[in-house]
Amino acid sequence: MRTITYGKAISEALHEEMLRDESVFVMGEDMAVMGSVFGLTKGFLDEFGPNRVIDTPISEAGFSGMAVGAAIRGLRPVVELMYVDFATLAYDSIVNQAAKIRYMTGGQVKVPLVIRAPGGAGRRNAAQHSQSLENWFTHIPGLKVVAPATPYDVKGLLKTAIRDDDPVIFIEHKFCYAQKGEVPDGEYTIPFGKADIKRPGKDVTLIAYSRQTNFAMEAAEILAKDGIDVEVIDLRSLVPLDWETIEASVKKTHRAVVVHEAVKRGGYGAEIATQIMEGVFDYLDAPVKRVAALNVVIPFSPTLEDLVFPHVKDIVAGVKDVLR
Amino acid sequence: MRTITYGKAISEALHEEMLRDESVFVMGEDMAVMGSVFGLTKGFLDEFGPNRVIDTPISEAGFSGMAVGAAIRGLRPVVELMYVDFATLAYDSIVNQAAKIRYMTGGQVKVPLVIRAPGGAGRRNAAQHSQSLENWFTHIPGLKVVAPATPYDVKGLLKTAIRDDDPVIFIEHKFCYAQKGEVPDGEYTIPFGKADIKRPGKDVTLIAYSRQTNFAMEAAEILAKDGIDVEVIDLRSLVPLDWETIEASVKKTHRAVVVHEAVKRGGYGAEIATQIMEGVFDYLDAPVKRVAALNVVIPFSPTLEDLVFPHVKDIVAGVKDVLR
Amino acid sequence: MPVKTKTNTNKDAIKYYREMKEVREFEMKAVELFTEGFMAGNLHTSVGQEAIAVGVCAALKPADLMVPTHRGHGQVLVRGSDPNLMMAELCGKSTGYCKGKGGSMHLANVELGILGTNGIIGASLPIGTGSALASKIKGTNEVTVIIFGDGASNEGTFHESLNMASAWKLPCVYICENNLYGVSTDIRRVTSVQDISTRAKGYDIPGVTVDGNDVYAVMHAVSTAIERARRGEGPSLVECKTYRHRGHYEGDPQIYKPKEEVEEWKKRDPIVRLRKEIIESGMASEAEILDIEKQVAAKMEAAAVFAKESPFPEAYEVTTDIYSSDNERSVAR
Amino acid sequence: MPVKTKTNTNKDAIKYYREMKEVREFEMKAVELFTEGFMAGNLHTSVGQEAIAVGVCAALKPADLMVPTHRGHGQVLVRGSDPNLMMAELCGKSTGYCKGKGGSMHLANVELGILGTNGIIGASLPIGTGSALASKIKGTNEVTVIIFGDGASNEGTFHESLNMASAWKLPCVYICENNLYGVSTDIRRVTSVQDISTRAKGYDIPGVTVDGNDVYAVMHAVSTAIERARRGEGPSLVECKTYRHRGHYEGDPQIYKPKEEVEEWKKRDPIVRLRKEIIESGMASEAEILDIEKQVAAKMEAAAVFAKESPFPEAYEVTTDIYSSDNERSVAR
Ligand SMILES: Cc1ncc(C[n+]2csc(CCOP(=O)(O)OP(=O)(O)O)c2C)c(N)n1
Ligand SMILES: Cc1ncc(C[n+]2csc(CCOP(=O)(O)OP(=O)(O)O)c2C)c(N)n1
Ligand SMILES: [Mg+2]
Ligand SMILES: [Mg+2]
Repeated sequence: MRTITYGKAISEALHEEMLRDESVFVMGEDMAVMGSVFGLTKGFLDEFGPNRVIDTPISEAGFSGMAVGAAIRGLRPVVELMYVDFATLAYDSIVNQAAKIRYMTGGQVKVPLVIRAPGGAGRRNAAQHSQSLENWFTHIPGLKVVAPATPYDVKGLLKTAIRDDDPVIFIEHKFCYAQKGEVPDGEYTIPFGKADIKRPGKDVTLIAYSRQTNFAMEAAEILAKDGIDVEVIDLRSLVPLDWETIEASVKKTHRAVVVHEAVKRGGYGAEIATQIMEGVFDYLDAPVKRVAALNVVIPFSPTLEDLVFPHVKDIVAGVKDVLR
Repeated sequence: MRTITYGKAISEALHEEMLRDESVFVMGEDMAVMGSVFGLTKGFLDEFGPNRVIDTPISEAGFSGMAVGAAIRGLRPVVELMYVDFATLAYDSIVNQAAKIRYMTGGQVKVPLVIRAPGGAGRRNAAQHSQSLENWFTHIPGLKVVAPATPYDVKGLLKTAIRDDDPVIFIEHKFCYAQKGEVPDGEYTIPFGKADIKRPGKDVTLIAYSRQTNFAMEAAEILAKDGIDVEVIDLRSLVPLDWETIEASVKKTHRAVVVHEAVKRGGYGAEIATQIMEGVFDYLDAPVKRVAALNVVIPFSPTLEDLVFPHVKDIVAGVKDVLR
Repeated sequence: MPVKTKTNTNKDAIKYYREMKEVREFEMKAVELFTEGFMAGNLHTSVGQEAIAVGVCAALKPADLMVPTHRGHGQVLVRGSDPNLMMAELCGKSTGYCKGKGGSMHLANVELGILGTNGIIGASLPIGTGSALASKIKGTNEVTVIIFGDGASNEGTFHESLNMASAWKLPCVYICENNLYGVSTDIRRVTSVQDISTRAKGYDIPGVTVDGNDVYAVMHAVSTAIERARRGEGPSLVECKTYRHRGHYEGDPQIYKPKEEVEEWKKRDPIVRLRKEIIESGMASEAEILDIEKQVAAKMEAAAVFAKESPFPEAYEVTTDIYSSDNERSVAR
Repeated sequence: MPVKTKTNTNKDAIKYYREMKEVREFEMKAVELFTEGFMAGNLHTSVGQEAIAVGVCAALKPADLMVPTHRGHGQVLVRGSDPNLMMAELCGKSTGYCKGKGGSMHLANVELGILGTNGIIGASLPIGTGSALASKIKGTNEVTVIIFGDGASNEGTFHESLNMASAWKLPCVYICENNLYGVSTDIRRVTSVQDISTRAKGYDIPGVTVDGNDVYAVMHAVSTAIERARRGEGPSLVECKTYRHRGHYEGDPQIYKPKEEVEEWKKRDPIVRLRKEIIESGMASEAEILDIEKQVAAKMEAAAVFAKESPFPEAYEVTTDIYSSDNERSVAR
C-alpha cells in the first residue's frame, strides 16, 4: 500500500469530497491563496474557485456563525480554525448555535458542518496555541467529536464527517501532519463510533486517541519486551463512543489505562474511566489509571513543555502501575 | 439568626466588599440603572457612582477582556454574565487571557477577577439560557471555580472570591436566588477548597454542589426514613477541591454518589468519580454512581425540561442503586 | 405622512393594518396566557414595534429568507406562519412549530425561510450572513434579511458580519430595530454613535435611518436595500427607530424609562396611526376596520384555544432531534 | 520629508535611528538563533515596520501603558526593555522576562507598563481598553496605547472595544499597524474599507492614516491622539501603513506577495530612509552612524550570548505561577 502523510490524507479527503459533492466548501483563514498554513488545501483555489475555497478575515465568531447559516441552507461547510485554541472565539457558534439548532427547531433543520482544528502541544507554540480541548465539546450534546491519530483514520473519518448531517468537531493533531502511514488508493470511509483495536493484547487495556495513540503503540512495544501484553484501543471518535469495544476489552484484561494529551482535571479520560467503573466494576482488578497532562498552562520553554503532557515513558509507567 | 435570600446574600457580599475596598467595581449588562436583572445591585449606582457600577453594552467579549485589563492594573473587577451560557462570548477572555496571563508572564501579574454567572435549568429558559457549564472551567488551569448552594455559603464564598488574587468563576444558580437561609449579621468569609458536610451519615457519601445540594439534602431526608444514613458533602468550590473530606467520607461509607445538574458526559461528576476510584478503590463496595443531566439540549417545554436534570427522586434512586 | 407615498394603495394599507393588528393581538393573547400560567420562561413582546415586521415582510419575495430577533413573534407571524402553531410553541406544546422544544426565543419556520429566532443577542447576524453566502455559492438570487436590536449592534458579530458581507458583496440586508433600549440600558449611554446607521460608513455600505413606526418608510427602505442586494451590489444597513411599549420581558416594570418618553412614544403607536390614516383618508370606514379587528381577535383567540388544548410533548421527545444520525447512541453515553 | 517637521532635532533623529536599528538587529539576531535551533515555536519579526514602535514609544510618557501585538519585539524593546532578558525569553530561558514561560508571543514587562504581547489576534484591544478603564476609575492620567494589526481590525473585539472606549471617553489610543497582510491574506480582499482609519467614523472618534515608515509621522499622530486622550476627550484610531519584509513567521516563503510590491516597499525601508536623511542633512556623519551601528550590533550580539548561556528553567517551574494563592493544591487535582 502507498504511504502518505496525515496532512496529505486530510488534503485528499477534502479534495475527494469537494469533487464528489458540490455543496461542500472550505473556509477559514489562509485557506485559499496560501492553501492553509499547514498546506492542506494547496491548489484548491485554482481547482474549485473562490466561492468554494474561501479566505476569511480574522473573524472566527463571524465565519463560524456563517458556516452554521450556510449549513442550515443545505451546504456542507468545512471550516478550519487555525488552532483549536481559537475555538474560544467561535465558541458561541459551536455551542449555542450549531449544536442546538436542530433540537431547538424540533428537527426542522440539519447542520452538516465540520469544524477542523489542530490541537496538541509539543511545538513550542506556548499557552494559547497548544491546548487539547476536546472535552469541552463532548460535554455539549448535539456535537460529534472525532480525534484521529493516523493517516488512514484521518482520511476515512474526515470523509465521514463531511457526509454526516450533524456538526462534527474534527480535531487533528499538529504533530501528526508530517507523520506517514499506509493509505489505500481507492475510496473508503470509516464510521463514527467504531474504535480501532490497534494492537490486541490480554493483560491491560490501553485507551487513547489522537497523537497519544501513537505513543501508546510505542509504549506497548516496550512493555511487550517486559512480557506485558497490552491491548491498544484507539477511540477515534469520542462522540459517539464505541463502548462495546472498551467493555469487551476490559472484561478480558481486567485493567485499563486511559491516556490523553489534555489536562487531566475535567478531561475526557475521567469520562472513560468512570464509564468503565460504572459498566464493568466487578471485572476491575485495579482502578482505571489516567495518564494525562498536568493541570497547568502550557509553557513556552521546551524543557518545561516536555514535562506537561504524556510521553511514551509516562504511559509505560502508567501501565505498570495498574499491574502492581 | 436572621434569614435572607441567596440573592440578598450576594448583594450583601458585593456591597460589603465595595465598601471595604475601593478597587472593587462591578460591571455587566443592566447592573447600574436597573440594579441587575435579578435585582442584586439595586441602589449601588447611587451609592458608589457610575465609575464603580458600570452598565455595559451587550459586548461580552469586550467587557470581559476589559475586566482582565483592569485586573492586571490592580483593580478588582466583579463581572456579571447575565447567564452562564453567554460565557461562550467571553470565552477567550476567560480561557486564553484571564486564566493564563499570570503563567505566561512568569508571575509578573495577578488577575484578581471574579466572573459571576447564574447557571442552571428549570426556569423554562430553553436551550441557550439554562446550561450548567462548570466543567469547561475546571478543565482550564488558572481558574478557580466555585458553585455555592446556600445563602450562607454564597455570601462567604463571594467575599473570598473578591479578595482572591486569581480569576474566579463564580457560578450561582438562578433557582436559588429567591431561596432563604440563615446568614449571620457580622462579617465572615469561607475559604475555597473546604467542602461542607451538610449532613453527616455513615451509609453512603452523596457529593453535590450548587442547587443539587439542596436536592441532595431532601433526598437524604427521604432516605433516612428508609433507614439509610446519607452523608451529604457540598463541595462548594470545585477548584480547589477538598479531596480530604471526600476521601475520609468514602473510607467510612464505602459508597459514593455524585450529583450535578450539568450534562453527564464530560461533566465534573466524572472527575470526582474517577478521583474516588483512583484514591480509595479498595474501600469501594460499589462503583461510584453519577446522577446528572441527560446528554441532551435543554428543551423549552416544561414537561420535557423536567425530565432532563436530576430531581430529588433521581437522587434517591441513585443512592439506592449503590446500596444494592 | 405614510398614505402619501406613491406605491401606496388602499389594499396595501388595509393588509398592513390587518397584519400589524394580528401581531398586536397575537402578543396580547400570549401575555394573557403567560399571566394565566399557560406559558412560562421569557416572553419578549414587540408591542409598539409592529410596523417593522410588516414593512420588512412586505418587501420580501417568497424565496427570500429571514433571521428574526428574540423579539420576533411579529416577524415570524407576518411572514406567513400559522398563529396556532406559534402559540402552541410558546406554550411548549407538541403541536408547536418546534414541537415545544424551542419556545418563544427559538421560533422557527424553515419552510417559509424563517431560519429561527435566537436567544443569543448578536447570533442572528453571522447566521443570516451565512445564509447569504449560501445564496452566493449556490448562485441563486434570494436575499436574506437579518433583524436585530440596537443592543445587538454592539456585539462583535455585528462588525464581523457586516465586514464580510460588504467585502464579498453578499445578498443580505441588516435591519436594526432600534427601540432605544437593550433591556434597561439606554442605547445612547453605551453607544458611540447617535444613529446605528452611521456605522454603515465603517463598512462602505449604504446606511439609512427611518421611522420604524411608519410601515411604508420601513417597507421602502428595506425594498431598496433588497433590490440592491439582489442585483449583487451587496448589503445595506437599515435602522428603524421605534419603541417597545411593554417591558423587556413580561414582568419587567420598566423603572428605567422616563414617563414622558413612554407617553410621547405611545402617541406614535404605529397601529393607531395607520388606523387613523385609513379612516381619515377614506380607504376604509371605521365599521370595516372594526370588522377586521373582530376577525383578528377571533383568529388569535382560536390560536390560544388551540395552544391550550394541544398536548405537551411525550416524554420520549426529550431525547430525539439531538442528532440527525446515530441519535440514540450519541445521546446514550 | 521627515526631517522638516518642527519638533525634529538632531538628537531625536539619532535616537530614533539607534532605536530602529536596535529593533532590526535584535530581530535579525533572533532569526539567527532561530535558524541555528536555539529558539523554537513561532517567531514573528517586524522587519520593515520598526518606525512604528519607535514613533509610538517617542510619544509616550513614563507612566503610560502599552499593549503590543504578537509582532511586538520592537515595541517591547524600544519602550526600554533589556534585550538580554528579551532574547533569553525568546529562547525559553529562566532569565527571560517571563522565566521562559511566555516566549516571543507572550513577552511582557509589566514594570515598564508593557502589559504583554498576545497570541490571540484581537485580544489586545479589550485588555488595553480595560487598562484605560482602570485609569478612569482610579482617576489617574496615564494613557494606554494598544497596538494591533490590520487583520485584528476584523475581529469583533475591535468593534466592542472602540465602541466602549468612545462611549465612555476612555484614555486610550488604538494604533493599527497595517502591513497589508494578515499571514497570507491581503487585507484588501477581506476588508470592507480601503483605510482602517475610516472605521473611526463608526465610533465617532478621530481616525487618521499615516505613513508608518515615517517615524515622525507616527510620533506626531500618536502624540496628538495621546494628548487628546489625556485631556479626557476619549480615544482615537491611528492607522500606520507599513510592510513586513520577512515572512509572517520565520520559515514563511511569502508566495502570496507580488514581487514588485515587495521590491517597492523595500525601497521605503524606514531605517535606510532615516539613515539617508541624517547623513544628507548633516545631522551626523556616516562615520558616526557606523559607530552607532557597531554599538547596536555588539549589544545584540551580547544579548544572544546572554540568552544562549542562560539556563533553562528548572523542572519545578512548570507548576508554579498558575495561581497566586493556593497554587499547589489547585494544580494537584
Ligand atoms: C449574548 C447575549 N447577551 C445578553 C443577553 C440578555 N439579553 C436578552 S435581550 C437583551 C437586550 C437586547 O437588546 P436589543 O438588541 O436592543 O433588542 P431588544 O430587546 O431591545 O429588542 C439582553 C441583554 C442575551 N440574550 N444574549
Ligand atoms: C484569534 C486568532 N486567530 C488567528 C490567529 C493566527 N494568526 C496569527 S498572526 C495572524 C495574522 C494577524 O494579522 P495582523 O493582525 O494583520 O497582524 P500581522 O501579523 O500582519 O502583524 C493570524 C491569522 C491568531 N493568533 N489568533
Ligand atoms: Mg433594543
Ligand atoms: Mg497585518
